Amino acid sequence: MKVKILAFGITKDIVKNNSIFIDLNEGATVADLKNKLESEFPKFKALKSLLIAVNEEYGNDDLLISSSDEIALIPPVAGG
Amino acid sequence: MKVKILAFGITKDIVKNNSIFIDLNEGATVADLKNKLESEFPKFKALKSLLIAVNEEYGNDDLLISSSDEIALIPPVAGG
Amino acid sequence: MMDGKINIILQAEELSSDIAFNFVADNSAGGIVSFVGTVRNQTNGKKVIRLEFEAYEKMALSEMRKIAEEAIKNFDVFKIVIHHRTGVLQVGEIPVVIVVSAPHRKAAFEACQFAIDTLKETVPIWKKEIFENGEVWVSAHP
Amino acid sequence: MMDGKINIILQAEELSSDIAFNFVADNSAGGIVSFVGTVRNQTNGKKVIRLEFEAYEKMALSEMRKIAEEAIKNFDVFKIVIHHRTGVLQVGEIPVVIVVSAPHRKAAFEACQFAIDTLKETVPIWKKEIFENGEVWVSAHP
Repeated sequence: MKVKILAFGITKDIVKNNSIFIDLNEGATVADLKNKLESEFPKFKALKSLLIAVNEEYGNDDLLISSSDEIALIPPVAGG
Repeated sequence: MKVKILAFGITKDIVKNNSIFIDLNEGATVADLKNKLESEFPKFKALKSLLIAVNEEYGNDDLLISSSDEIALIPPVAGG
Repeated sequence: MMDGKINIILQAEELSSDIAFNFVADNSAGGIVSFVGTVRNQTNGKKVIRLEFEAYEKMALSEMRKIAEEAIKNFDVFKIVIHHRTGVLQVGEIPVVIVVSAPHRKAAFEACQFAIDTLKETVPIWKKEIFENGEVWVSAHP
Repeated sequence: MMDGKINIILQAEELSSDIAFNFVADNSAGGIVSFVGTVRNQTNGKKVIRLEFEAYEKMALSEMRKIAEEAIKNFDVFKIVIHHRTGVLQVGEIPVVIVVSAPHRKAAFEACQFAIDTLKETVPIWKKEIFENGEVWVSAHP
């Protein structure tokens, strides 16, 4: 399945866009997505952290992803 | 010697004035003054605390008092 | 319910601390504690020209609301305001305002500190520092 | 010296938190923490009509200044404001405003809490609560 991924902060610079599409197997988890992203964009490995938001909530590694989810890359936050 | 004592807060109500004069022996200390005050105004004994300021600083019990000092009664403070 | 006790704003326009203080005012409150962030003119000795804040807006608002609800649940607090700016900020401008009212001051201090500490950990807002020669996403790298 | 870093006011007129915040503003400050006291409408369930604050003015000012100096000495703080009112205050009015700016927020929180805690212990200011039928000097008796 093809899933759309929103990019913010430094991840926007790394993927050179506000969003990208990634191909995932049915039944893929957040961990699978992270592995795929890190192999396509090795610069992600240099970040202090990279979390995945699924439908505007932080997603655990074992959370299942569906193609209708809103998925976003959350590099280290720095509000305030 | 006769010393003038400024009264604030509840001590003003107890001595029924903004200030009073107290007779003390030469060489009297803050502790002596407190004893004298408590015998003249027994209501002082019911306060949570009673400190004496000498020249706008809190005075220890053994501080000597002179008739030219500015002396004030400091019942429990409650600013803020 | 917690409506009326919580006020969350994320906006590109200047923040007003008057609006924030007015929201928490309450005749049964004994103390109000606020934290106001300001853009510093330097980081590690390097002169800062301006900051740029980017937010994942819907999620940032929901994480800010979670913090406010948790503050009310965990501390003895009346009302809490969390306001954050987005976009370009100059030195001295205000990216964040948090104001908490409570019957007693200790709870207000604790809740306010909890709110700003948690905001910096969980709310999806990113900050880019622009220096004279270069720029950096704050905290991105170890 | 500490002049220019400290602003102490004791006055019968209304306090302005704008003046307080403007004093501590500093382009090298990263955070500003404030405590604003407000007159509560009740004490232990009894309706409060108004408060009356009395101060031993010269000594109160010098004790307030000591607190500010100690805050600057003990915490990593840029500037500190301690403003207190005297006279008659109605419910909702502001008896005290403390504002602290610091490079880092932890120091600002610590210094602000230290200042209000110490003010309530050492500054010769007294508060009379006026109820519907009676009045009491706060904290006078055990």
